[in-house]
Amino acid sequence: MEVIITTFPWGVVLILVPLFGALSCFMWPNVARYLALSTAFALVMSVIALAVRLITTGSYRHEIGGWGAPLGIELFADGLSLLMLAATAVVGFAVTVYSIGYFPNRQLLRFLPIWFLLLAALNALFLSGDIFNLYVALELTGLAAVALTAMSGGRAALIAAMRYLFATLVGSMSYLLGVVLIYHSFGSLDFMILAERVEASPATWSALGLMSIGLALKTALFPLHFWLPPAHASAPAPVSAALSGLVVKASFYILLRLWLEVFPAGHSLIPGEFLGALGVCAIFWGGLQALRATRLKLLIAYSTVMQVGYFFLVFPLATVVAWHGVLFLLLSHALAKAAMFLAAGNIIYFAGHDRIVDFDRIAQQLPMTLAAFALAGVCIMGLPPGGGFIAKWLMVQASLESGQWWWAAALILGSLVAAAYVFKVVGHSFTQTTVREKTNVVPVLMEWTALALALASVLLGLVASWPLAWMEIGGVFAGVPAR
Amino acid sequence: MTTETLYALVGVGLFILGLYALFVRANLLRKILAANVMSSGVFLVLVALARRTGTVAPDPVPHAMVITGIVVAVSVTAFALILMLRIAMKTGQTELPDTWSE
Amino acid sequence: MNSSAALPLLILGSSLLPGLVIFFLPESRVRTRSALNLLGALLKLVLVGVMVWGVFNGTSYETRLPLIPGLDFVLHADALSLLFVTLSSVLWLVTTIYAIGYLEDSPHRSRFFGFFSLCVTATVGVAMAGNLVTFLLFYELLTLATYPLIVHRGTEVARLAGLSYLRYTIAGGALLMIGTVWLYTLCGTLEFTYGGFVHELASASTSRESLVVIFVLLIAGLGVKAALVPLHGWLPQAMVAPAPVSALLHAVAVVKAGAFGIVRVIYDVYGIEFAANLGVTLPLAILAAATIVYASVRALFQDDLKRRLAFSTISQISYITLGVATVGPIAAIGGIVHLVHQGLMKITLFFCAGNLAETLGVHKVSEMDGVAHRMPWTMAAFTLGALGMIGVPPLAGFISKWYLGTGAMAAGQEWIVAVLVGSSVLNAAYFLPIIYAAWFREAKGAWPAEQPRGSAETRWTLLLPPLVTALFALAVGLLASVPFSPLEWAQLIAEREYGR
Amino acid sequence: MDTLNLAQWVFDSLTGTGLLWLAWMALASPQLIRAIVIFVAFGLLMALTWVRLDAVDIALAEVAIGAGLTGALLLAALAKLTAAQTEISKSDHRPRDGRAVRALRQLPAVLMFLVAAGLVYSVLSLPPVSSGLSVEVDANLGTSGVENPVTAVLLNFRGYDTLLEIFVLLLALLGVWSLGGLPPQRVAPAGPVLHTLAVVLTPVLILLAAYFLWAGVKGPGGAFQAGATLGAAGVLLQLAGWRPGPGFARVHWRLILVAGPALFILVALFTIVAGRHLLEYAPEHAGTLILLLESGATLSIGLTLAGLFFGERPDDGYDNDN
Repeated sequence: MEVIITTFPWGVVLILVPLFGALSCFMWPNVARYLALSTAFALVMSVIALAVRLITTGSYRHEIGGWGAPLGIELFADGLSLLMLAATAVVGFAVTVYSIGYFPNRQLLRFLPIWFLLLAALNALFLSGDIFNLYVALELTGLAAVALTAMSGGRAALIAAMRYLFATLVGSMSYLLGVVLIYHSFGSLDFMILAERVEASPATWSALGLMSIGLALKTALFPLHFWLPPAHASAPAPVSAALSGLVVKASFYILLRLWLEVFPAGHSLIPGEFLGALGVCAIFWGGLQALRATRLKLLIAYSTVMQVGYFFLVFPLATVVAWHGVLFLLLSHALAKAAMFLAAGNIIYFAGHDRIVDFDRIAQQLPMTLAAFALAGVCIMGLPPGGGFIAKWLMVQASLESGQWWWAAALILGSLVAAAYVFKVVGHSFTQTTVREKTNVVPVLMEWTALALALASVLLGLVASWPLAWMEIGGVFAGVPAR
Repeated sequence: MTTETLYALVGVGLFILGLYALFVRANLLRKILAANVMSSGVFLVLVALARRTGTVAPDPVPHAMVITGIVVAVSVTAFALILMLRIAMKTGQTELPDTWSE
Repeated sequence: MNSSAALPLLILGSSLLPGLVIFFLPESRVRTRSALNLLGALLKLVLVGVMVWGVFNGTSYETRLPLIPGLDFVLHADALSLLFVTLSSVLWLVTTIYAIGYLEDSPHRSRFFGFFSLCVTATVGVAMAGNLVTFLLFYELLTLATYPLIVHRGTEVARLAGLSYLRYTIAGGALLMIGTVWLYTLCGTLEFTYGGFVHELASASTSRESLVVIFVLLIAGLGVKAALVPLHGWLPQAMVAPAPVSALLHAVAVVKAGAFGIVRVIYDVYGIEFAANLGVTLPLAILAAATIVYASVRALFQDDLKRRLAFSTISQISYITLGVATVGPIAAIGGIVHLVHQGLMKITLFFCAGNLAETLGVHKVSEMDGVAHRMPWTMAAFTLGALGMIGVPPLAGFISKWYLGTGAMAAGQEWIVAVLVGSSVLNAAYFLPIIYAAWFREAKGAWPAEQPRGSAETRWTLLLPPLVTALFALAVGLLASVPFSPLEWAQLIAEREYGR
Repeated sequence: MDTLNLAQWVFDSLTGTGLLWLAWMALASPQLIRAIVIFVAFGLLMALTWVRLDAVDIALAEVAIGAGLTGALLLAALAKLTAAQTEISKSDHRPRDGRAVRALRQLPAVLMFLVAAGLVYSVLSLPPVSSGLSVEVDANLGTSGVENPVTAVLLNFRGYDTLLEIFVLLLALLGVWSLGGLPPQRVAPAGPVLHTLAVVLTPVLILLAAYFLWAGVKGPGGAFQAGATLGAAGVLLQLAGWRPGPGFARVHWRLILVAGPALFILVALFTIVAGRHLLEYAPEHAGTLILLLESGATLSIGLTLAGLFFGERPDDGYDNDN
C-alpha cells in the first residue's frame, strides 16, 4: 500500500480524473451530480496521496510518453505545485458541492463539464514542466473561465466575459510569442533544460518581457486589471469563487516558476522594483475601489485586485522569507476569497441582490453566511489567526530584513484599507431591522460550504508550519538569497 | 536577410498589427479578426524560424505546435463570435460600452 | 503532550469550546446556554487554581507549538501571567452571572455569549502568551472578539462606536505588528524573559535609535487599548455597549490587555534597566501622568454615569503604566498590583451603573439623587468601589497609590507624588458628589424607567456580582499582607524583574 | 538558411508584403463584409506561405480551418448580426475629440512601435542556425509508430498537448451551449446550385477526410486536417439547408463528440494501469494506437466544428428532467 502511494504518479491522476469527470457529466446528465461529487472527492484524495508521496520521497518528474525532455513533455511535482494543487482541490471540492445547491438543474448540467475542464486545466498547469504545454493549459483555463463567466447570460456578464476573453487572448498570445523566442534561442521547451541553457540576450529579454506582461495581464496586475472586477462581479458566485480563488493564481504561478527557475536574476529588463511598484498601486487602487463599492461582489472583486498587488511584492523582495510569505498568501487568499464569494452567493440567493447597505435585513437571517464572510475577512485583512496574518508577517519580515521598509509600509497600510472595507460590510450586519423583502431559503449545504472554507482560511494560520515546510520540497528556493 | 528572418519579421508585423487593432478598434467582430491576425503572426514566427535547422527538413516540433494552435484559435473564434452575437442580441450593439454597470 | 504542556491549552479551551458551542445554540435554549457558560467559567477557575498550585510547587507550565520556522506559539505560566489569568477567570465568572441576569429576554444572546467567551479566551491568551508574537495573536483576537459585543445593541450609534473602536484598535494592532516584526528581525527571538532580551540579543550594529522607534511603535500599539491619551478616543464611545461588556472591557479584557502588554514590553522584552538606559521610560511616565490628570479632569464634567466611569478608567489604568515606567521596584509593585485592584473596583462600579440603568433607567449622575434609598446594596457596593478609587484606606486603591507614591520617592521622582495627590483630589471631586447625592439627597420623583419591584431591590443575578467584587476590593486592601494576596504576588514579580 | 536568389526574394517579399497588406485591409476596411472576405484571402495567402516554409501539414490545416472554417464562421456570424438588425457601428472612430484625447489615441501606436522595434531586434539577433528538436525527433521517429514527423510529435512525442487541445475544442462547444446558443434561425431553402454542390461535395469531403487520416501516418495530413474536412462537410450540409434534428446532442451524438477525448483518456489510463508512463506506447503497438486515437479525434473534431458553426443550443433534454 505504502509503495503504491509513494510510487504512483498521482499528478497524472489529478489531470485525468477531472477530464474524465467532465466527459462523464456531459455524457450522463441524469447522474451528473453524483459523478461531480465523486470526481471532486477523488481529486481531494489524489492530492492527499500526492502530498504523502512528495513528503516521503521528495519531488518527482513524470516523463509523458516515456520520452523525457527535451523531446517529450515532463510533469513536475514539487512543494510549490503541491501547494497550488491542494488549494485547487479544496476550493474545487467546495465549489462543486456549493454549485449543486446554487444552480438550477438546467444550469448545473451545463456548468459541471466546463467546471471540471477548468479544474483539469488548472491541475495540468500546476504540474507542467514545459513552457508550451503551459500555454495549452493556459488557453484551456482561460476559455473555461470565460465560458463560466458568461454563463448567467445577463448583459453585464456577457460584456464582462467578452472583455475577459480579449484580455486572456492577448495574454496567451503574448506568452506564446515569448515561448517562440525562447524555443528558437535555446532549442527546448523544458524548464529544467532551459534553466541550464538560458543566457542573457535580446531575445531572452523580449521573451521574458512578453511572457511577464502576458501573465501579468492574466493575473490582473494594475493597470492591466480592468477586466477583472466586472468579470468576477458578474459571474455566478461559485464561478467567481473559482476565478478569484484559483484562476488568477494560475498565471501568477507560471510567472513565479519563470522567475524562480528559468530566468535567473539579472536576465530581466523589467526590474523587480517596477513590478513591486505596480503591486503597490494595485493595493491602493483596488483597496480604494473596494471601499467605494456598493455591491458586495464588486467589493470582493476589487479586493482581489488588491491582493494581486501583494503577490507582486515578492519580486523586489525576492528572499526566501518573501517567497514563503507570498506563497502562503496565495494559499490563504484562495480559501478566503472563495469563501467570501460563496458567502456573497448565499446572500444573492437569499435576497436576490447584494447591496451592502441593505445587509442589516439579511444578516439576521443568514448568521452563518455572515460569519463566513467575517472570518474570511479576518484572513484577507491579515489579522490573526488567519492565514493572511502569517503571510503578512513573513512579507513584512522580508522587507524589514532587506532594509526595504517601504514595502512593509504598503503592506500594513493596505491591510488597514482591507480592514476598512471588510468591516464596512460586517458593520451593517449587526444593525437590527426586520426582513421586508421576499426571500428564498438558502440550502444548508451552501451555508456550511462557505463557512467551512472560511474556517479553513482562518485556521490555516495555526498550522502554518506545515505548508511552509511543504513549500521546500524539491528545493525550489535553492537559488534565492536567504535574506 | 534570409527567408526565415523575412517571414519571422512579417510574423512580428502581423502580431503588432493585430494587437494594435485589438486596442483601437471598437467593433467586436473586428476585434475578433484582430486576435486571429495576432495568432497568425505568432505562428508565422514560430514556423519560419523552424527552418534554421541547417538541413533540408525543418524542425517538426513547431509545426505540430502550430497545428494545435490553429485548432485552439478556431475554437476560441467560434466561441467569441457566439458571445458577440449574444451581446448584440442583448444590447443591440456590437461594441463594448465604455463603462460597465448592471 | 504531557499535563504541564496541556494545562494552558485546557485553560484556553475551557472558555473557547463553550463559546463555540453557544454560537450554534438556538436562542430559546436559555438553560443550556447558562449552564455551559457557568460550567466553563467554573472549570477555568478550577484549572487556574491547579496551575497556581502547580507553580507554587515548582512546576513550570509551557505549551509550545511551531508557528512559522523560527517562531513558536508559546503559552506559559509565570508570576505575571498568573496574576492576570487569575484576575480574569475570577471576574469572568462573576461577569457571566451578571450578564445572564442583565440580558434576560434580550435578543441575540447566543451571539452575545459566544463572543463573550471568545473575548475571555483571548484575554487569557494574552495573559499566558510566552512571546510577543503569541501576545500579538491574542491581542488582535481580542479586538475581533470585542467588536461584536460593542455593536451588540444594533443601533446606528452602536455601529459607529464599533467603527471608531476598530479604527483605533486595528491601527494600533498594525503598529504593534510592525514593531514586533522589526524587533524579530533584529533579535531573532521574541520570547519573554525576566529582565528582557533586547539588550542581550540586539546585535552591536543595531542602532539605539531603531530600538527606540520600535519601543514607540509597541507602546503606541498597546497604548490604544490601554487608552493612553491621545489614543483613548474609542473608550468613551464604546459605552454604548451593554453594561456587562463595559465591565469586561474596562476591568478585565481590553484596557487591561493593553496595560498588561506595556508591562510585558518594559519588563520582559526590553528589560527595565535597558529601557531606562534607552531613555524611554521617563517620556512614558510623563505621558501616563498626563493621561491620569487629563482624564480625571474630563471625568469631572461628564453627566452620563458610564462616560464618567470611562474617563475614570482612562485615568486609573495609567497608574499601571506609571508604576512600571517609574524605574524602581516599589513603584513597580504599585503598578502591577493595580492591574488587579483597578479591575476589582472598576468592575464593581460598572455593575452598579448597569443595575441603576437596568432597574431604574438611571443613566445620568444628575438623576441619582436619593438612589441609595431605593437600592442600598447596589449603592453600598458603588461607594466601596468609588472610595477605593479615591484611595481611601484600607481599600484596594490605597495600597496601589501608597506603593506608587513611596516608589516614586524612592526613585527620586517626586513629581509623581504630586500627580498622585492631584489625581486623588480629582477622583474625590468626581466620585464624592455622586455618593453624597445618592445617600443624602431626596429622590426628585419617579425614576426614569423603574422595573416592577420584587422581593429584593433588583434581580439577585444583578445584585450578587457587585457585592462580591466590592468585598474583594475591600479584602485585597485589608488582607494585603496575607500570602497569595495580589500585593504579595506583585512583590514577587517586581523582585524577579529587578533581579533580586 | 538559404540565401535568397532573386526569384525567391521577389516571391518572399511579395508574399510578406501581401500578408501585411491584407491583414491591414481586413482590420481597417470600413465594411465588415469586405473585411471578412479579405481575411479569408489572408488565410489563403498564409496557406501559401506555409507551403513556402515547407510546412505542408500546416498549409492543409490552414486552408481547412484558418481560411475555410473561420471564414464560414465569420460570414455566418455577420449574417446573423444583420438578421438581428442590430445597429452595427459604421465607424470605428468614435466621435470624441479634444486635443488631449487625440494625442492619447496616438499612445497605442507609439507603444506598438516600441514593442515592434524590440521584437525585430530580438528576431534579428537570434542565432542563424538552431536545430531545435529536429535531431531528437529524427532519432526517435523509428519507434514512434508513424513516419510523418509532425504526426509523431502531435500524437506521440507531445501527445499530451494534443490530448489537452482536443478538450479545448470540446470546451468551445460546451461554452457555446452554456451561453444558450443562438435562437433557431429561419434559413431560406438553399438554391439548387448549393444543394447540388452539397450533395456532390459531402461524400467527396468525407473521403478526403479518410484520406487525410490515413495519409497522416506517412506524409502531410492527420487527425486535425481530417477532422476539419469533416467539419467542412458539416458546414456545407448546413449551408444547403440541412438542420440537425431535435435529437442532436442526445446520447449518440454526444458519444461522437466525446469519442476523441474519451479514447485519449482511455489510452492514457491504460498506459498508467499497465505501469508505463502516461501515453507511453509500446513501439509495436504505437502505430495502431495512434491510428485509433486519430480516428476518434477526427470524428469528434469534425462534429465539434460543425456544431460550432451551427451555433444553436441543441435540445439536449436538460430542460426537461428534474
